[in-house]
Amino acid sequence: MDFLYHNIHFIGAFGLMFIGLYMIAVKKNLIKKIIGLGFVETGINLFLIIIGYIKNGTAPIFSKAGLDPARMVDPVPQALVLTAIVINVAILALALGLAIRLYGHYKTLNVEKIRGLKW
Amino acid sequence: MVSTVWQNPVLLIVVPLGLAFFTPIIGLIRKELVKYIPILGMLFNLTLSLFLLPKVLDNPIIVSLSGWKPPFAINLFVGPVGILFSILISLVGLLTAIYGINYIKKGAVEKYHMLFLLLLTGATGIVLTGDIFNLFVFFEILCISSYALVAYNQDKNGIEAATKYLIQGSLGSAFILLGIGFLYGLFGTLNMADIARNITTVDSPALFIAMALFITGFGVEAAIFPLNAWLPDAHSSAPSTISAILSGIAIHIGIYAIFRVLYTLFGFNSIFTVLAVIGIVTLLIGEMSAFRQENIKRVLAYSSMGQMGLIIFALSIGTVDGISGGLFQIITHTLSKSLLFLCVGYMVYSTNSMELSSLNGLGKRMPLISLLFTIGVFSLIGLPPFIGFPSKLSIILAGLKTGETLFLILIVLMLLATVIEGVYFFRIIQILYFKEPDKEERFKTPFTLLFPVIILGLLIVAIGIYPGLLQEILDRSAEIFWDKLSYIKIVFGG
Amino acid sequence: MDRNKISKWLKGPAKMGHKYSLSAIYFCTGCGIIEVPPVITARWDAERFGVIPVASPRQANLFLITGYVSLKTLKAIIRTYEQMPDPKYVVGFGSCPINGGMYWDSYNTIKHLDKYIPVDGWIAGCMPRPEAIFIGVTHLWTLIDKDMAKGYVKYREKYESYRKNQEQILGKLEWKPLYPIRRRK
Amino acid sequence: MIMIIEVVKIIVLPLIALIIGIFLMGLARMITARIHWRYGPPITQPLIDMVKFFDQRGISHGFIFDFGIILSLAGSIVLVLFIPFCKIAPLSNSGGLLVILYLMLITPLGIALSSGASGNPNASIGISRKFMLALGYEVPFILIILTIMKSYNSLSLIDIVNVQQAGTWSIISSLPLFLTGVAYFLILPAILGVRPFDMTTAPQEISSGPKVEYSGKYLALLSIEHALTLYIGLTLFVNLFLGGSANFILFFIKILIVFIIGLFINAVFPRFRIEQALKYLWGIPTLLALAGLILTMII
Amino acid sequence: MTLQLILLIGFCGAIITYFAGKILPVLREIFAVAISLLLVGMIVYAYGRYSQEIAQFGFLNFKIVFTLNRLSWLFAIIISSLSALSIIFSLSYMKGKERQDFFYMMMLFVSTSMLGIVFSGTFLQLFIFWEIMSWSTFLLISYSKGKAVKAGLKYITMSIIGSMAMLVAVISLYLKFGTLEISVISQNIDIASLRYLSCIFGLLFLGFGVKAAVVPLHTWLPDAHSEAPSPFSAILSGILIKMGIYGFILMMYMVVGIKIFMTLGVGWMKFHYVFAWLGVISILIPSFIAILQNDAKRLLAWSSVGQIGYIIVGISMGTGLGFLGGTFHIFSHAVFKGLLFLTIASVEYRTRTRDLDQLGGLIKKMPITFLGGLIGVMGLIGIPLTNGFISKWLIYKSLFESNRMFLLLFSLIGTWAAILYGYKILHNVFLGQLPEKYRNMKREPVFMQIPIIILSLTVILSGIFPGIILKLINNIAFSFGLESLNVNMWGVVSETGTLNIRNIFFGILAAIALVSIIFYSAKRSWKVSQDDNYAAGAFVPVEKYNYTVEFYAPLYKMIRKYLKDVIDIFYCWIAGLVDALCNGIRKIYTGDIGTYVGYILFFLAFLIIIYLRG
Repeated sequence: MDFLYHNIHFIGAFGLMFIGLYMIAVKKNLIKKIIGLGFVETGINLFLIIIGYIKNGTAPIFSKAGLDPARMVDPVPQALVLTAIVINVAILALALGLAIRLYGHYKTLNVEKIRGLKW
Repeated sequence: MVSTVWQNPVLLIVVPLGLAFFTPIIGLIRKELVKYIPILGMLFNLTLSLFLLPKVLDNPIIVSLSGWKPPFAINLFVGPVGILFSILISLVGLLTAIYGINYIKKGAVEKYHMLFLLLLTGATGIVLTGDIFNLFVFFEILCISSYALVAYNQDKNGIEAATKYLIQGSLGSAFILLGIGFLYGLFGTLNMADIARNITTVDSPALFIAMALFITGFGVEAAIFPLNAWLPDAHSSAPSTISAILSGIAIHIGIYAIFRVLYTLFGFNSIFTVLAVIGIVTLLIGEMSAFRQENIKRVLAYSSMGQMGLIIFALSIGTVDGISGGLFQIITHTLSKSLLFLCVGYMVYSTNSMELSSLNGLGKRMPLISLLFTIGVFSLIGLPPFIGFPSKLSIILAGLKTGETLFLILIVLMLLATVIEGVYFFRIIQILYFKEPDKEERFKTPFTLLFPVIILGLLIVAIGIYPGLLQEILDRSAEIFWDKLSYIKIVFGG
Repeated sequence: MDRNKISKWLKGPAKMGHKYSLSAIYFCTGCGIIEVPPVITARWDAERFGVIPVASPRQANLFLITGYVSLKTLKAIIRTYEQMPDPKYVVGFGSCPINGGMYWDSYNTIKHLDKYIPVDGWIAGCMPRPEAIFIGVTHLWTLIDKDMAKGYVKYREKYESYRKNQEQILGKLEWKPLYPIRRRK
Repeated sequence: MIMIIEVVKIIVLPLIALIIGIFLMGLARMITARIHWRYGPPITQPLIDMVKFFDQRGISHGFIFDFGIILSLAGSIVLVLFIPFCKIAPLSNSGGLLVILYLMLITPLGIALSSGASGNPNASIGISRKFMLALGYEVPFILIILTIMKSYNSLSLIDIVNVQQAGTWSIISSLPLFLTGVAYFLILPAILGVRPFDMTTAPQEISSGPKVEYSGKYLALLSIEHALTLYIGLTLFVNLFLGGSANFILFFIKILIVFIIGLFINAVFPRFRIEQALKYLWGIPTLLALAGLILTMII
Repeated sequence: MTLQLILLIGFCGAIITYFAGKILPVLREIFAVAISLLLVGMIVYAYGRYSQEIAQFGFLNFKIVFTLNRLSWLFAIIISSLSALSIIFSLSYMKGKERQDFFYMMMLFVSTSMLGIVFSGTFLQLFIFWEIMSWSTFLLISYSKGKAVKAGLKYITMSIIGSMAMLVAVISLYLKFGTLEISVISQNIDIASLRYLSCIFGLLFLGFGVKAAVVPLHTWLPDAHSEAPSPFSAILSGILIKMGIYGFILMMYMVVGIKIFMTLGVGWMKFHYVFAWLGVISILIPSFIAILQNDAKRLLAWSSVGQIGYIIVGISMGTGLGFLGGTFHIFSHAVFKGLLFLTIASVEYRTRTRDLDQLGGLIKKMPITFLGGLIGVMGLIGIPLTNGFISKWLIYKSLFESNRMFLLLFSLIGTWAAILYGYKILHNVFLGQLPEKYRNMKREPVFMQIPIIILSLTVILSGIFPGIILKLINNIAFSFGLESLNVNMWGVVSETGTLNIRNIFFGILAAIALVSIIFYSAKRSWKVSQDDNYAAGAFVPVEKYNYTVEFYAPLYKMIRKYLKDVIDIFYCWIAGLVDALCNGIRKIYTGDIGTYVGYILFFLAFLIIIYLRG
């Protein structure tokens, strides 16, 4: 139980990731796959945040007096996550756009039927 | 370190990036101007890279952004490898851009050129950066623009290929990000030199998992065997200019990323043996899949896959000779495959079909293009006097030099794959020259389409006859690429 | 040395050669052929007279016309005769080649063989016995001795009329004339 | 002086060969007739035939038709000079048995060219049979030659004869040589092209095969060539297996004996078909000769 | 400098020829002939100037060395003169065909690359020129389209396999000796173990053997030779397959040295035994297969396989005599097979067919060609007074002296097979009745006559005066440390059997003179046409009075069922298997994105599992 208590955020992050991976790998619907992609990214973002997080930490603002540098939350992961989210948005937007086009061509979103390119 | 502003390697990234953002704006003013912007940017990059080359050969240049010293800020590591890649990128970019003047006419032209520049920016960024997260960002720039460019034609195949590419590619990127997370968790830094310096202090499974994640993530772009399913689709469905860029540059960048991470961060370990095997498997699978293809661009795409396997094998031999051979093979493949895709682009454009049978007798209808295509093919098979021969020779030499039985077996397999490659490529040559054409009329090729192809062909022959041109650069690059300690030393000064 | 002199000097042996070495080609146009096998095999053994059957007219110098000659076979007879090398002798065998024999009133049988090719000797009978053949051969010897078996010379000299006769009955012949024909104006 | 003697030998030897050959041809006709219970022609009959042929006016089918026949007779004459007759062999030191093997090709090749040029399918069929037959008998023949060469370890025929003169005849000197000697005797009719193996010139089937277009002097030369072939085949046997001889009479008697024994086979057997001939030749004679060679190699 | 200049002239000349053709067709022809003759001239000039030239620039880390020694001079002169003759022949042959610029360029390219091979002083160059030769040959083989395409593919497939094996051997030599210079390696050959050398030989056997068409590797040859344009077939058969032999000689005599070579092998299976037996199989079976062929060029192609067997048997004896014979046969085969191919080419040029069943009687229409064919066939069979006789005699003699009676037996039987097919080709093309459709045919053009006459004269002259070439070869043998033989103008003198062409020559000459006197002093014969022919009394039928189809029918019936090209069938089966495998393996790219994602996850898992396993 103690393990669970200390690592619940990691479990959450990886849980999200695995759900996402499962969706990408197994779901037939393209939109669901894209959502799965979102899940994966979210999980990773969560993971990144957790890495830099310190319990009861403060914001890393050095100009403000009275804040203990040792208890500051690492700002780098947050910067990373911000970048990652931006990238993620771009990818998802592109993916959805492509999905719409694909629907226009195939009249379906079932990836098992979208197999014009193979072998 | 940098004497004048115009010699600053940062410009290699900044100029194309800036031009990319300006492109749509200029497009608003005059649409015709747009297509010359990439040429401008790449010309600049090429000149600058060539100018920097002799300098970095002696000692690599470190550029720290915003004045901070390396561990604390994003830094660029402008070594011979980076400049070599940068030259390749700008050369192929330039030639493809010239080719694109007459080739890209339909659709959102200014967006095409913007994405094109972004793609090249991303590629240049990856090879120059010294920061792992920065590498990821540039990688994403490269990937996203290539997803979009694959779908540029907006036809059924293009969209489908782009979607598949996107899903696999973004999964790969996610893995990379996860790997970066692991590394950051372990070391608390993102500077590659810094991580490399401390990596021996940590012995954790997370380290290995991070490595596996990096290999898998970059491997999707680098087309390692089970991760390369997107490649034949994307390369065959994209516009031929983009196929040339993807095949000539993008996948090599993936390989560069893998091996930069492996060499610099993780150092040499047993994973290289696995990678060598995987490389040969990739080679075999690629060539075998290409064997029965009836679609010319798919043949070339599968062949790219095979070549990737060869390069991975060469780089995983783990000696300076091997790396030098691998880099040589990268040059070979960049030149030859871009040449082939550009030639095929024109053939497909003229005959309106990608079937091999539609190439019947093209040797008579477009003699020059066919001749150059033949040169490219011979070079890829590794026949003298073309560039493919010295590169393949040095790979085999390096592999046999290790004296290990495993490498001997792998090289035998590699030669078998070469046989298969030879057979299907020679079959295409026969189709070009020794089948009766359906029609007799000859095609008139515009100069802008012909010029890049001729340049590539000349380079292939010239280096093939006198490989000494490149040898010094390659050896020096290989040494620096390989040597982890000197990398750290150079980055931290002293 | 004079070539003629040599040939004169060689005439004796040459005549001997022609006499005692008769290579026969026989043309089985009719029933006469039945008498030939006993002649050349052990019972009568023609070889002791130097008569030996050969397969090709090129090697033969004795032509036996054994039996009646029909229109169709006449052509072959003429062809064979013309293919034989030059000192060559023709012997009509049995009554049919002489005058048609029992087919004297057949529309399709040649009654006078010597209208078409020169015949050097005849062996009468229906059928002639093998002994008669030997008598014929010895008779031919005397003819050769006395230079009287000159049918081939006659054929050459009177080729035009022979050819005319042949073409009269056979129509146009496929092959070119053996000897040049002088055109009369 | 030696030079003159050599030249005289070179001139005389083909003449002797011719006389012996013609004599044997006449003898063959006579003896065959007697075996057939006939009277038979006089022994001079081949000569009479030849004279007649020379006096006839033959036909020619062109240059190669003439040249081939000249070549074939020339080949035979040269070959005669290579085979010792009573130890006279003017040219036998210029290449030995291997040259003899190859010179034996000139004669059939010449006839083949000449009769092929005649444009008669019968001739072509005859030639094709001739070559097939040659292929048939050459297999055992080569084996025989090799066995001899191996056991005397020499290429030179004259050496072989000398060794035999010093010792015993090779056919009774050892088992392998006896086997090969028997094999040679079994294929001798095929080499000479006589009765059981005269499918080449089968007069009844293919109008005497290669000879079909020959007449006059061509036939005469062919008869001479046939006489020489008879002589060559027999002398080779006598030299290889019966020890040759320094004595003319003895040598001639040996030839005669071999010939007459062969003649009995010749006279009583009907003609083979070509497949039968090949099967026969590649059967017992080849096996015998092969056994001889293997035994020689082992011993 | 000369050697580099020769190669430079050759390669540049080829390219210039191509562009000259774009300007003016006549210019191209002049250029091609001029350059090929120039090459001949330069090589003649180089006679006796044996030297080594180290090139100014290297290739990667390798030195580039050009050498000229006696052996390479012999090969070079054969190569250059035969290709010059072929090019002259092509002037007529190629008239009116398409893509002539390409043809002439490639002809020069192939011959120059072959010159490059023989001038190579290092194995790397050997390999480079070898590959250039391979692909340029491929382009020429496929030139005729149609069936040629398949033949070309077969050729190049086997060729690549061979050269890959060769590449491994070359690199491994480099790693062993630290250099690729042939002379240096041959000096230090002692440091290599016998086992290692055997492996190298195995690999090089694959490499050289494919080109030389030794029996298990011969299957490309019949297709390629018969489908290539005919003047090029002459080069293919005359010299290109000799390049493989050159490689063997180089390895056996020059690099390894014959003494060590005779001890190489795996256990009791000594390499030279295997080699000699392969040679004999190459003689025996292909010669009999050749009898069955109906396509004139295919027949000659199979015959080439057979003749290569003689060369291999000769050189694998490892004695001076065998080397002499084998190397002389390289020369003789180049000359007479080139001659035969050119002969058939000129027949094909006039009649538009090379089907032996269709032709006949052409002697009346093209006498020069016939004489060429006759002399060629005589050389092929080895009739005395042709060069084929000399080489075969020497080979047989060496076999006899090495006590290899069975090899000798089979080689001799092969000769008789050669008679059968040699006569078949002569008869079916030139003799017999002239078919009606060729009655009005013209004679062969003059540019076809010149090479045929030159080659015919060479066959005869080198058959009568073998000493000229024998002396050269004897010097080569001497430089390889073989025993030197007593060679004179007329043959070889030795105690166990002398070859004296003088006696044979004058004997035959005198005999022919004698018979001719008899013949021409007898009554003059009467010239008749081919229509005046015995046809059982009937007039000769206009068509089909000819015996050409199934010329040796009874023999065919007996041997046909045993003479399938089993090896070819086996290779085709393998190729089919590979094809099916390749077709199967690409099915892993299913087109389903879920599968692909599965692959990615699987790969990740695979890497991690590998780690966990250690």
